[in-house]
Amino acid sequence: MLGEGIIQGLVETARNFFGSYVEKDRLTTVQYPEERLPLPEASRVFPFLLYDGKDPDAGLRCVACQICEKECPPRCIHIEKSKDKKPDFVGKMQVYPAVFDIDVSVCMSCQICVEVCPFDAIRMDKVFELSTDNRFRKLLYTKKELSKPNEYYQKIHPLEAAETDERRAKEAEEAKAKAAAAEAAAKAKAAAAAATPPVGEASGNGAAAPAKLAETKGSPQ
Amino acid sequence: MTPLAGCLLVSSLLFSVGLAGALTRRNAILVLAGIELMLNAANLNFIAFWRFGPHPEFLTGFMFVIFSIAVAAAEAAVGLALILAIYRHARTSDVSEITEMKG
Amino acid sequence: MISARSADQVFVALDHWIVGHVPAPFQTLASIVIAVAMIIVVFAALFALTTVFERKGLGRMQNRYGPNRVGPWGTFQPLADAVKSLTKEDVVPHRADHVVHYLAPLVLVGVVFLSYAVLPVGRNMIAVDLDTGVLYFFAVGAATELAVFMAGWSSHNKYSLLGAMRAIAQMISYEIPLILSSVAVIMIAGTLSTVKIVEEQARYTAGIAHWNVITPWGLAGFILFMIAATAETNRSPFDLPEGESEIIAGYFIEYSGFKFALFFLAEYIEMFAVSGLAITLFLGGWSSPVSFLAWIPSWLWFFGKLLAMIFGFIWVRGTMPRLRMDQLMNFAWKFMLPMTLIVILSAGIWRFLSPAVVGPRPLGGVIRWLVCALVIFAPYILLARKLERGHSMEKRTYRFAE
Amino acid sequence: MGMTVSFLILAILTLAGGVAAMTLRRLVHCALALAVSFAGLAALYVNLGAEFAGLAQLLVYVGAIAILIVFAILLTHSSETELQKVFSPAGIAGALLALAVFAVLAWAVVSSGAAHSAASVAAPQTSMREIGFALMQRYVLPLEVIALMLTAAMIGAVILAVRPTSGSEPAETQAPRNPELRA
Repeated sequence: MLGEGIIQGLVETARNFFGSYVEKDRLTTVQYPEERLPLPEASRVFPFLLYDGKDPDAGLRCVACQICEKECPPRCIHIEKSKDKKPDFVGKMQVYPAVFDIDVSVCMSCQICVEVCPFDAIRMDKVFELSTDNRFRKLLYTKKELSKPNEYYQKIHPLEAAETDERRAKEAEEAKAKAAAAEAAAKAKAAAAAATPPVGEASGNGAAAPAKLAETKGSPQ
Repeated sequence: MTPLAGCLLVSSLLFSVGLAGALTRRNAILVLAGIELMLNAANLNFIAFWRFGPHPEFLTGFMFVIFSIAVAAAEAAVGLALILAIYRHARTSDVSEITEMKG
Repeated sequence: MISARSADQVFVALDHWIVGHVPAPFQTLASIVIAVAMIIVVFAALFALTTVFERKGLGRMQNRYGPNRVGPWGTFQPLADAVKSLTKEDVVPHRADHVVHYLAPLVLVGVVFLSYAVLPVGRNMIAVDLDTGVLYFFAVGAATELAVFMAGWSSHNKYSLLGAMRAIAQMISYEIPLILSSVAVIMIAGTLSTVKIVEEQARYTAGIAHWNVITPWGLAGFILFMIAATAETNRSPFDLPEGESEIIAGYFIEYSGFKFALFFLAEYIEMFAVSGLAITLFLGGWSSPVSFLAWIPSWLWFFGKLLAMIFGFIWVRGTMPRLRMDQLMNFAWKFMLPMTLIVILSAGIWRFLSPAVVGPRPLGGVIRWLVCALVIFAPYILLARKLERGHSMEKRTYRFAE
Repeated sequence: MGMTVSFLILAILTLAGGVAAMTLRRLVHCALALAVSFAGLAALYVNLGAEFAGLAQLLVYVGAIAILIVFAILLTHSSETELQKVFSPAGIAGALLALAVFAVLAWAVVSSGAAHSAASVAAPQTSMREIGFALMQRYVLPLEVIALMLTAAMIGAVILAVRPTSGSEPAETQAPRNPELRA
């Protein structure tokens, strides 16, 4: 009959209206600044720089290789290399960024910098409340603001961080082993150099080169 | 001047304004508006005569105005419908351009 | 009952007291000024309250909270809105007709406030007791259409002109059922005076008031009146003059800041006015429904009923989608108009089926009620079947809804 | 004695509206001024004690006729065309003629005794009840005739104004004259 559907609709809205005062389920809104939904593990916004240990300057993983600066599609990263060097996590001497700026108003959170970084130095953050009243100063993030400890990374992306840490630990071990081996080799070499005369070395090299050439020719390619 | 004379003067002035408009304006709608103004001036006369006349209790002038308003509504509706029909026909509502029935 | 009586008349007494302190030549002026000021202050405050309650109510109907940030539970939201609309830049289109553009909101608000003059908001609480009260209400309301046209035309924007044309067509179409459904009440009451219509309904038989809404023609007339009133005030589901998705905002697109707020105000004030008239005509005005509750002050009854009506408007807005233009017009001319005429017929039958014709009170009253109800209900069924022919819809299932 | 201030104000408003309606260039302004004039007249009726007539005037003229005129202006696209100059020779001739008519009317009003003899009558007390009885008893025949005429006028207006649907006969006859109309 005419008007029946209208009454059904009115009943439904009335149920919603009065139900909203008794049933919590009828109000699905999350009151954002006070209540927050937990962010999913995979959520990622804006990059940050990782450092190991306590000191952001000493432990910074970035070696100012500038790959991310070149790869960044909107060109929001600005890096200036340092003049001096400091040891990295394996003890190798590396340059470090004297200036590392990211303009977060330009950054589009594409994550390419993270993918190209060979040093696990830059990672995606989970912050998104970056709005500010000063668009010139406060949206340009400097090295100081960008540097965050590895513990923070472990907190926001635990699975990824564990994987990275494991790999890095292995690398460090390998590097150490290599260093030890190199040291041992160097020592052995030094001992050998002390034993054999230098002429024999030169002739040995000359004999090895033709043999290597023949090897490549013989391969099935 | 008595109130009746005042009313009549206002009404005659309004009538003249309506007449001038109906005679001089070339848009058919405004001609109709002028005629409406003249009709209204007449209505004001009726009200004035009813109000200041000898027998207001008979409501004669009053009733005349009521009926006149009804007639004016009908007149406006038909008149504007005519103007619309003519406009659709001749693509103009200028009375001096609608000359097809001129002898 | 002395205290109840004085509580009822407290504002009247206050008015008399203030006017008594004014020098004699200015007493009429003072009483006018007080009445006008009271109407403007009270109903503008009600407007402020309604805006926040409407948004909260709609929110609750749509499973969300609504505004709850400004003040406790968001109740200071109107203040924030007022500050916002007052401090906004007043943009006027370059090619707009500036004078008309400026005048339109003023005319609209002025005209809408004028109609409150004949609404009795309580016993002895009316600005002007006109002998032709109901006619005055409709006559003054007729000028709103012109104001809407002024706004739409002067903006020099095709959407605002379209919106204005829609609004005028809608208002004219629904004015007819609006007036015709109140004709039934006027016929039975035998007067156009709003005060007398209320007094007529404030009589009690066996403790129950003679409200028009408890008669079959009154109930049908009330429903038809409210439908027409919803359309007349351009409220959802008849809000297509301002359909956001089709013509952006209708006739007030080109208004901003304070002028836009005036349009908003006028819309709500008009809604209150029409609700007030519906209360006066059908819901017994300031009278209580049962005689043992008559000690509650009359103005509280009126405003309580007004709030209930406002809730009804919000409820309907939260429920129904917008109509299409052809549906709107068909509904007005093919359903509302015949039904209002039938309501008038039924009211006439009610008038002549007096106890002398149908017999003494209890049984005679029931017979009278049933006969009049049948006169309305049978045509309604026929009309409904005719309108629904060819429009029967199967029950729809939505693939992605569950 | 004489005219009250409110009467004067309303008369000036009405006349100003009328003059503006007849002289303004843009047609929509004319229609709005006309509405002002009508409203002023309604107020004049109320001022003269004819409350019901005044409200009926407001309802019919401002609420219906002014709107009709506005619609007609928009539907005939007259609001966009610039009109003739007001002070054209024909305009001056018409104005002079109207002035002459006014002179005659004013002379008749001022010189007639009737306008002065009926000095001040107390405002007649007309209640809506009396008006209703008069309409239903003494004037019932005119009322019925008016009802019939309004119905006839409504049907006539609809028939005149309705756009002929393509395919029906009027459209066929009109088609050669203005083909763009059917588009």
